[in-house]
Amino acid sequence: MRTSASFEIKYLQYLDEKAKPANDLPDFAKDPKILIQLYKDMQFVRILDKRTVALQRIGKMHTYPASLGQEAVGVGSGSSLQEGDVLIPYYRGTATMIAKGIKPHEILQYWGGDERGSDYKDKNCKEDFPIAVPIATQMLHAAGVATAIKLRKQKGRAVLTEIGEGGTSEGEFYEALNVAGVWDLPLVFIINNNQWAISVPTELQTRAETFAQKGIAAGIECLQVDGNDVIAVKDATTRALDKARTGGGPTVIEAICYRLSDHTTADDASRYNDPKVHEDAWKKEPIKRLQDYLLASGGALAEELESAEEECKALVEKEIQIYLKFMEEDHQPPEAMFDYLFAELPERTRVQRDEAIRRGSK
Amino acid sequence: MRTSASFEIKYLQYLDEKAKPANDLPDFAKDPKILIQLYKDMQFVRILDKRTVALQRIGKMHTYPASLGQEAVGVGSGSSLQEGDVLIPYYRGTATMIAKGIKPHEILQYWGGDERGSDYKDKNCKEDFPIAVPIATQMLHAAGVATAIKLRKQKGRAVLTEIGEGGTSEGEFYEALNVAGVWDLPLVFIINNNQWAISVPTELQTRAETFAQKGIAAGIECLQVDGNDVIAVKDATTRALDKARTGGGPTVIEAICYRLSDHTTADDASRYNDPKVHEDAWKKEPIKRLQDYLLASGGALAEELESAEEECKALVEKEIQIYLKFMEEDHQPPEAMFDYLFAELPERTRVQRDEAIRRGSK
Amino acid sequence: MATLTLIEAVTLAMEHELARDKDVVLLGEDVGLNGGVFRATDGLQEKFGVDRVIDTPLAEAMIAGLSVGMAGQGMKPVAEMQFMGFVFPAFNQIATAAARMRNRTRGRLSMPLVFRMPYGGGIHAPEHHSESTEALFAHLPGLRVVIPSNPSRAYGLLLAAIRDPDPVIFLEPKRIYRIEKHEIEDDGEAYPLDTCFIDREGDDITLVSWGAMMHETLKAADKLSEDGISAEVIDVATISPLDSATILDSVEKTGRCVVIQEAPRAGGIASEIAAEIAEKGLLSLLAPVCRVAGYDTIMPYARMEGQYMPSVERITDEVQKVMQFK
Amino acid sequence: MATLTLIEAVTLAMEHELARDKDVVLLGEDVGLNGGVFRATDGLQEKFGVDRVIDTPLAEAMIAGLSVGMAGQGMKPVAEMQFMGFVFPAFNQIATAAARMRNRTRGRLSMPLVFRMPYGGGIHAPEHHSESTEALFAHLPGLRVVIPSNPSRAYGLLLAAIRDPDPVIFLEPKRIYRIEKHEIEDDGEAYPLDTCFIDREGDDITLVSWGAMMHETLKAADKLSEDGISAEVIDVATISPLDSATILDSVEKTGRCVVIQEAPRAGGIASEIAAEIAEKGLLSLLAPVCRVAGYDTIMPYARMEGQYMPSVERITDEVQKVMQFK
Ligand SMILES: Cc1ncc(C[n+]2csc(CCOP(=O)(O)OP(=O)(O)O)c2C)c(N)n1
Ligand SMILES: Cc1ncc(C[n+]2csc(CCOP(=O)(O)OP(=O)(O)O)c2C)c(N)n1
Ligand SMILES: [Mg+2]
Ligand SMILES: [Mg+2]
Repeated sequence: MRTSASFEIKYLQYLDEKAKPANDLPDFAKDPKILIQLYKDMQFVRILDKRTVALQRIGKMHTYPASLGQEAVGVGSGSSLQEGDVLIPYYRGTATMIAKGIKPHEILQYWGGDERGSDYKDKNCKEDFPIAVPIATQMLHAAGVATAIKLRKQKGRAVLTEIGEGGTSEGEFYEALNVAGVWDLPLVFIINNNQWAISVPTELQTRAETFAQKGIAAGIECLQVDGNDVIAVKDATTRALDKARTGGGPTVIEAICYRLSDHTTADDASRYNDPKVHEDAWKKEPIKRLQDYLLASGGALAEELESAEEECKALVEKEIQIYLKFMEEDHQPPEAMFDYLFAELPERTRVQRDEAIRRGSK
Repeated sequence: MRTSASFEIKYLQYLDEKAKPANDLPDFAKDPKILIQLYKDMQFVRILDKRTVALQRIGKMHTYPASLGQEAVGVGSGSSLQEGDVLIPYYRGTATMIAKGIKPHEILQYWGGDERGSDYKDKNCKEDFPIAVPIATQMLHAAGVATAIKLRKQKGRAVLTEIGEGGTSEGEFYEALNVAGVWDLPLVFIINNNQWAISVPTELQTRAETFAQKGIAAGIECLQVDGNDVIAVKDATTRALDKARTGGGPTVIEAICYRLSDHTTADDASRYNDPKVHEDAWKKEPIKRLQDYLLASGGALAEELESAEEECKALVEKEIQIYLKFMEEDHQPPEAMFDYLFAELPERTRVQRDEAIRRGSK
Repeated sequence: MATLTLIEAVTLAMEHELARDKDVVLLGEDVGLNGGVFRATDGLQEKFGVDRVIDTPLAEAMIAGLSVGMAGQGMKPVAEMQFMGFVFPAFNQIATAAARMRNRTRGRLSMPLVFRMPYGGGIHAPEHHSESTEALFAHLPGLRVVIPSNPSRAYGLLLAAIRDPDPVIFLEPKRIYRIEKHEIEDDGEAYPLDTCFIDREGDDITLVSWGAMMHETLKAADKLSEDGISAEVIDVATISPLDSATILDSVEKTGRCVVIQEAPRAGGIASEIAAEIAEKGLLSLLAPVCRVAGYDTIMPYARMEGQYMPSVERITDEVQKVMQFK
Repeated sequence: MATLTLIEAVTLAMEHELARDKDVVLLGEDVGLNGGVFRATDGLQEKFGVDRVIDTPLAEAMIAGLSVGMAGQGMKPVAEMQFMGFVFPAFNQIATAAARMRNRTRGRLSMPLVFRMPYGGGIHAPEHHSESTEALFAHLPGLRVVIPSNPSRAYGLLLAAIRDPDPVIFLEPKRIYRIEKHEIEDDGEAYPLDTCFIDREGDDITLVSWGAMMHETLKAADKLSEDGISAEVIDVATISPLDSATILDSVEKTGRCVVIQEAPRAGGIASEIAAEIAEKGLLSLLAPVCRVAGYDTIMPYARMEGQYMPSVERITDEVQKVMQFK
């Protein structure tokens, strides 16, 4: 039998599990300032998550999906975005969204149950899509945005979208990969492989040895990165985005990490996970990894990192306060239910709008 | 970067384009009787198709999809099925269906617009699914049937399903592959790559170098075969089915052929295809290929093949006559619209049934 | 005899059928070890094993399509869609395959399957987790669409759904999963899938509802009785095929009808019921048939959902209007 | 001025908008060189190039999801679903994304897109090619659902649909694609998307329909006038959001109404219209509001479809019954 095609999946890691450089670091990572910024961005999300979960426990937040353990995936990819790029996030995209410029309090408003959280105010985020809850639908939106960019021959723009490894079982995921391939779209797909889809482990999700190889089905470049190594994630994403911006087409990046939190605040992971595995995963987590490297390499002093953490806490607190004030003081009027359905209010909805206002003002 | 996985797609061919053996033939192909039977089965379908298209032209058949040029894919795969296997066909599965035991006149009844064509009477076909028109839905039915077989630990049974290469762009196709992989289902997927999805050529369908490699996304074995070489198709399918029947899991087989007919009788391929390519494809077509080999190898004499063809014509004619008689004389009563909707007729439908009967009998 | 919530009754019915009939299997996302995100399948995998209670990959079309294939082999899959808002990827399989297989094969293959899914608002769930789109299923011929409104009915109707030889969409109003308990004997007694339940007899007006809204409706009936209005209350339960006869009989008696639904008003089941009355019960009517329904807009997120959903007050206001109609 | 069939009018409207607005693009299966399986896009790729008239891979969810993404960038995709029977894979994208984006982002992103699809029976097409499931879309808030019943309306309504800043489901009754011709001036005049058309004035009864059934309805009105019954005939055209006012006004005048639809009866648009009348027009009614509809069963294959679809005779029979009602 002759061979008609052959493929390889590469795995990219810069800092190994002991935070030792496993490869020559990419240029950006030789600049401690950049690494410290990445460290801060990760800390910020971790602290924000912790605060938000606490808010949920006291009834000031609804169901919320934390990113604990997955900060490098979001920060590494999101920080690679440039002006003009478009982000099509998924529900666990907090870190990526913040890196893009979406305000943390907007994300909180969304999870707090207010539509206005998706009306992103940052001028850089006007074209970003709101969080996609129906899994994998966002993949196709990303392909559509990338199609518009390609059809309009806009140079230097790319699209980034994310999905969980469980989401790769949905048909729409593959449909998006396929069209991105055949139309050579300026698009980067990040698969956040945090090992779990709620309670379902990867072994029950697919027989594929890697999630990256799903890209082979579409004939597009695909690779794995260590998702606990923010340098690897940022390097791979930066290169993929550059490729996309310069007409080189799409890339699939599987970032391997571990979900250290419950799936959401509505979940109890102790029902299904193995505490031993969980404990092991803590040893590989991304913030400690970068911290160890920064300290060992002399890129930062312990005090610097501590004060960076304090700084993050203060910043988080500011966002939390904006959110809490908003929730307390700023309510949508009843007519908000109707006023964004269509550009022009249809007659039948006008009547209902009047009723809602009447009832609301009672 | 280390390599985390690597893959190859093999291509299987026994008779090359000049009908010369490109490989040692598999055992079954050393028996001229078997080859002559395959020849006959292919001729049967080609003649049946021709007659059916002619019936459509004179108003005795509705839209019909011929298999011209694709007879080896259907016959090679269908003839590998054994008692106990289940077939989940697609709309261009005529050859496979007939090989399975579904009566040609039943297939004609279906396309002639009568539901009873899917009430297969052969005892071997009682579990086979009707033709799936909504593309790719059948892939998941096949996975479901295979799941039942696996859950019930039924040994020696396998499922065969088919899809066009265009259909591989539908999400449900990948979902089926993925679950077949992770549950190790006794299931063989045939991708009939006839180069066209109506007017859309493969270059506009996917960037993947092969359709077979779509199986890599699911971590399942996949290969390409020459779909104009009935020996290759039968050999690959037989082995895949055997593997499935003995607990070895699923396989994806891409059979490369060419659609020599219009998409259906409602299509006009001259609007979009290149006559030159079409002409070239005729040189590789499967019936001539086997015929040349049989004659060159001394497996059959020209007269034998001619009389085999005559025999087929007579058999086809018999089926056509059954069909025509059925269409003339055998009509479903109005209540047939209602009587198979539920096991028990709901009240609202009973009233409507009465009305339909009253109107039908006027 | 156990005292059970609606969701516990759902679990009990599945457990009963898993034990009784080896062809019954449960499948869905997180239904195994995790017992489902609402715990409907809690403990069942442990009891019946991974071959009877199956965690699937994350793909709803796949869950539905697999169920169709399994049903084609005579198995009786009871598949969970995690939330009704995520059933749309499966719509193709439900509409083109599950609902049609018996008819397409003239009875050769049947589809004894159930698609269960939690639905409806009121629990401050995230976006897409609170919709009520039962009408979409009810318009597809070949499906039964069943909605329990209390624990006993959840048990009896789910048993019936699993045993029914045809596809059943079983919608679970998640807001009332744990709102009340019933004494339920696990006697395997199924309820009929073709008759409405008359939950309260009355003379002045017929209130028709189903699912979680039955609770608002019954509360409204209480309030109305304080004002001397005697409401007959009907729980439709099986919204398709609809048992119009019971509703028409009641309206013949009362002469007035208000239909209450959580779903958007336009094209909902309430419209179908009103249309049936307008066609077959016109002469009984003393007043317009009115609908109290969700507004024709997207279900708001948690903060505003309370303003969207029909309240007891909206029901009683409407009834008062109807009663005063001349 | 050209004399055009309905499908030619569809082509002309798309051509007009492609020429007028560079953000308009067509996409779908076989819409390019092949011009679509019904030739709706015939010649347009040649005229406007492969970047404006785009052959997609075979995947409806993808076509819809791409359109959502493109619309998010301000493009105006006009996507073809080859047949309405194949729209179900796209249902998820239509319901959860297209219909909601403006609302979800409080107006930041809008969805100026159109999903066109041929629908309905009567052309002896294969299985799944003949259904009428317009009611499924009409129940989803955030969509406009538009159905032309003749060439002029196809032109005027499709122009409006493409220009509308919100998602429009544009359903083309394929049975009447080539049944009649109209003189159409390519003047770019769009029709309103919020008003029914009164096609014939009358005093005795209001007949309401849309799409291909308008032809049966108008024929029925002719027959009825021979019997001295003067029917007012309304083409709903935009079935969602529904213009109830025009229908209610007419019923106020005539006192009687029959609604005619090809789709299965239960939960169809006819039910919504009847419900509106039962709620807001009761006092005008001299007789029950009746529905002539497809039966509540699966659309039969070609041989029997004629027995399924509402005929002129079924309409006139029903009208006679309504007229004789006392
Ligand atoms: C279409 C759809 N089906 C089901 C769900 C419910 N659900 C939310 S998250 C989740 C698991 C997702 O796992 P994965 O894709 O790995 O992402 P992770 O949450 O691990 O980041 C499920 C089943 C959904 N949101 N959308
Ligand atoms: C879900 C769905 N979408 C669209 C169609 C219409 N359609 C019928 S055949 C066809 C092309 C299929 O091409 P391919 O899968 O390559 O199979 P082939 O016809 O070439 O055998 C299309 C688009 C359909 N039947 N089902
Ligand atoms: Mg995950
Ligand atoms: Mg093909």
